[in-house]
This record gives sequence, C-alpha cells and structure tokens, in this order.
Amino acid sequence: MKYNIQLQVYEGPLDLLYDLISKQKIDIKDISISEITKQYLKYLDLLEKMDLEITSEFITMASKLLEIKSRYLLYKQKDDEEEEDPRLELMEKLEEYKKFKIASQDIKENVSYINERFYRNKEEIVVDEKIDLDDISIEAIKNILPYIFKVRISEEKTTNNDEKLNKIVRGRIISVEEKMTELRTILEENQEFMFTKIINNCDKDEVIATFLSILELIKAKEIVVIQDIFFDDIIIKKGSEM
Amino acid sequence: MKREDIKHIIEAILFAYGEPISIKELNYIVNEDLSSKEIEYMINILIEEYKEQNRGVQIIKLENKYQMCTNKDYAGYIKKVLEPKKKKTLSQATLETLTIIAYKQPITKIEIENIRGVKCDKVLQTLLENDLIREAGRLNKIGKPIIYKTTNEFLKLINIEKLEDLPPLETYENSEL
Amino acid sequence: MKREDIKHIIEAILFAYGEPISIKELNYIVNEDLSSKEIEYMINILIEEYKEQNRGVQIIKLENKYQMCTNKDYAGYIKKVLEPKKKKTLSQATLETLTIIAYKQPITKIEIENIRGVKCDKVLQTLLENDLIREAGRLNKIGKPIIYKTTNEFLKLINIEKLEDLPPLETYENSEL
Repeated sequence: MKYNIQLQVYEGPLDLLYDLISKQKIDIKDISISEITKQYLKYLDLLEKMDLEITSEFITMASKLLEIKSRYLLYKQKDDEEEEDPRLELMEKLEEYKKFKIASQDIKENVSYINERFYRNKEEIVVDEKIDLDDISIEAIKNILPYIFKVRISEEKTTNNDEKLNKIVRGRIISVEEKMTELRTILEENQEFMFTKIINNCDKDEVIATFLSILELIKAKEIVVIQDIFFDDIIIKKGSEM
Repeated sequence: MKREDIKHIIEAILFAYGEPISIKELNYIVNEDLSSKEIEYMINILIEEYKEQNRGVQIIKLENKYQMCTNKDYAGYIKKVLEPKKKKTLSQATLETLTIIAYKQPITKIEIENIRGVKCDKVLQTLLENDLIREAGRLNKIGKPIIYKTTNEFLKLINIEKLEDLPPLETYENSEL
Repeated sequence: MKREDIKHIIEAILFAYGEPISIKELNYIVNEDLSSKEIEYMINILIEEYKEQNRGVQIIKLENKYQMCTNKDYAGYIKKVLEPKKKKTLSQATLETLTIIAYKQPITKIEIENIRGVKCDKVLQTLLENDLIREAGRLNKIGKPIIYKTTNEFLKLINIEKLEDLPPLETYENSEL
C-alpha cells in the first residue's frame, strides 16, 4: 500500500504554531507549552527527515519554546504570583498573528484577479525635443531593464547560497533525545564530568537541549547531579539505573 | 467662472490626467481663487451624475483622490478590445504582509517581521515592485528605518475605496480560521 | 439591449480604447446582431449630447473613425495638468520604449503604452524618424493596430550583431507575487 504524505508548508514558526493550536481546537490562552513544544519539534524532525529546508526562524522558535517550557516548570513550582507567566509573551504574539492571518483571508476573497475597471493612460510630456543617440547603449538598456520589466536581478542567488551555507553551519536542530544519547556515551567513558565542559562551544539552543536532557536523565535515574554551592559547576555522575 | 464650467473643466482634467488626482491639485489647476470646498462639491455632483445615469464612464474616489474609469458593468465589452491586465495571484506570505501593512500603516519592516515571525525583505520587494505598497519616509530613530504604506493600487486590487472600508481588525479577535 | 445601454457601452469603449475606432468595429464589440446604422445613430446622439452641454470631454470624428478627447475650450487647463513634476528627457523616454520593443517585438502601440503607463505616440514617432524601429505590418484585430520591430540600425547603434545578443531576460528573476 502506498501512502501519500503531503506535508503542509508554513510561512514561519508562528504560522506552524498557530496551525498546531487550531488543530487541537483550543484557545491560545489554554495551550499546554510542553504539548505544543513536542508537536513543534516533531514537525521540524519530519522536515529534517524529508530533507526539507528548515530556516533559522524555525530553529530560533524551537529553542525559544524549550526555554519557555523550562521557565514554565520553574514558574509552576514556585507558584509566585508576582512573576509573569512565561507563556504570556508567546500567547500575545500568537493572538496578534491570528488576527492578521484571518484578516488576510478576507482580503484574499476581495481581490479581483482581473481588472473590472479600465483606466486611461496619460499623455507623456518630455522636457526637450531632441534625442541624443549617444544615450542609447547596451549598458543603458541593461540598467533600465529591472525598472521596465519589473524583474529582479539574479544576484539574489548568491545571498541564497550564503544563507544555505549558514544554515548548514549553525542551523542543525538539536533534539533532547540526541543530547541524551550523547550524554550516555560520555558517561560510558567517564565516571563523572562537568556541566560546563559539555556545553563549551554550544549555542543557546544546544545549551537548553543539554539542560533538558539532563533533567530527563535525572528523572530516569540514569544520572545524579551534584552542585556544591550555588552557581558552582554541576558535576554529573552515573546514576543507579545505569 | 460659471458652476457648469467648473464641472466640465474637472471632467476634462480627470479624462486627460488618467491617474488619481486630489482636490488640492484640481483646485490649483481649475482656479486657485476658488475654495477647495467648491471643487469638492462640484466633483461630487459629477460623480453622482455619472452614477445615476449608469454611464459608461465613472469617477471613483480612492482615499482622497479621484480617477476616471470605465463602468464595471461593461467590463465584458472592453475586454473584447483590450487585453485585460491579469493580476498575479498573491502568495500567502505576500497576503499576510500586505494585510499587516494595510492595518498597521505606517509601519516599519522590523514591526512587520515581529508580527509574522519571519524575515520579510523578499515579500516587501515584491509588494513594492507591484506598486501595492510604497515607502513613505523614514522613522526618526536609530537606523532611520523606512516606513511603509499601502497604495491606491492596493485599494483597486481589493475593490475598496478607502482604508476605512477594511473590516475593523477587532472583528477577527474571536473568530476561527 | 436597451438603447441607453448601447450608448453607454460605446462611451466606455471610446474611453478605454483611446485610439480612433470605426462603426464596424464598435458594431462588432457591442452586438453583431445590431445594424451598423443603429450604432451610428447612437454614437451621433452621444456626440450631440456632449457638444450641447459643452462637456469637458468630446467625441470627434476623424475620417470614418471616432475618438474621445478633451474639449478644446479647456486646452489651457489640460496643459497645466499634464505638466509633469519630474520631466523625462526625450532620450530617456525613447530608451525605455526602444528597450520594450527590442525585447517584446513584434509589439503594438497599446501594448507598449500598457507597459510604460503613458501614451507613446510622440516617442514612437521619434524612433521611426531615427530609423531605430519600423512598422512591420498590422495585427488582425480591432483597430488593425500597427506592429513594431527594431531595425538593423538599432543593432548597429548598440553594437550587437543580433537580437539574441541582448542581455538575456532569463538572468532576471521574474518577480512573482
């Protein structure tokens, strides 16, 4: 049997998030941050598997979601009335985005794709009466082409390549699962190691992923962590289950 | 100058000029000694006359400018003579960006990108090239960012006469996609 | 079809088409089942109405063709309104028109005007006089419009051997909405 998988393409991370939320038929206010993060990452995973482009905006949002998720865990534990719900900013953004998204559907319906009204062209008035043939050259033609035919010069292609390269260099998305495997491998070779060691050279996304994977491993009792004093480095050791 | 004359001069100007023209410009051309109220009054009479008789030619108002065009009812006949300029279909990204500019104008690129959550350079370029938005100066803050507004072409595209004809944004607050 | 409608359709066509048009062509566009006598009758009524009221716009008959134009009495105002803010030199206007013809040939005047957004009669005249373009027959459609092509003189002027040596348009990305 053949399955026809059609992957929806989203305009950006907000578009994707909004779609995930509307599919659940829940209000933006009621989103479960861990559920939405899970689904979001799953979609990015799918894109990666299908070898589709993942732009930097999607990756930034992924780390942002993870950040909100971890901050939300702390927020819930503390139950501090003073502190703002870490989800709030994202919700407001989504609410705002939603309005325009729906409004754009209305605009789309109003667009008439063929002119119903016809206008007149104006007479052209020129300053001088004489034409200078020296002004007509292949260079001059080249220069006005973009203005006349409203075409874009293809220098974009080079920037596109740069962008792609950038993405390959720094755009890899790090899943928590991946990090967990990485940590397990390190523990096979070392009895213990420092948290700062493994996050050396990592960007923000990766640090968050590392941190979350540590939390997961603690939960699974695969590791224990020791911190002598606040803000000191964290020592990670094999746990009882390993 | 007789009132009837003013009306006919306006008619001649609208016909010859072809593009949207403002009361102020009309006032300057017809007779600077007249008040702009008088010009506005006369053009409104003209619009009504054309409309009432369902003439082949109509005068439409776009924002604060006026333009002569053919009556929609006869579009089918005109298409027999003139190839209608087909408008391109708008992509979702273009539509969203255009909608944000329409409601939030004047607006900068960064503000648009904040709402959409993605870079908008390419889409803005497309909108500018198709004359649906225009650069309307720069903001007097760091970086002097360009501010964008929609054009009369945009109004023509979605068949409205002024921005106020857009449904208020609040109507979308509690609606579902 | 009501008589009043016929009159207004003719009005709309004359306005939008801009060029002189014959009874036969109008007949074809409005309704082939009507007699050309009927069309002629209606256009004469229209001409009379415009004349009687000394409207800003008039319909004139040239040879056996009809065209809409502004009323001579208001020529002073029209001159004032057509005075552009940013004037182009004849060379600039010519270069633009020539480029369009070079890439889009064979092309008619109306097609050129639709790309440029202005009437091009004068510029085309200059190009013909300087032997940079030539008339290459007529199109078999309403108005039998003349089609234009560039000449060998044009190739010599810009130092290329054949049209294929023009910078290819394919290297320019078509902007899509």
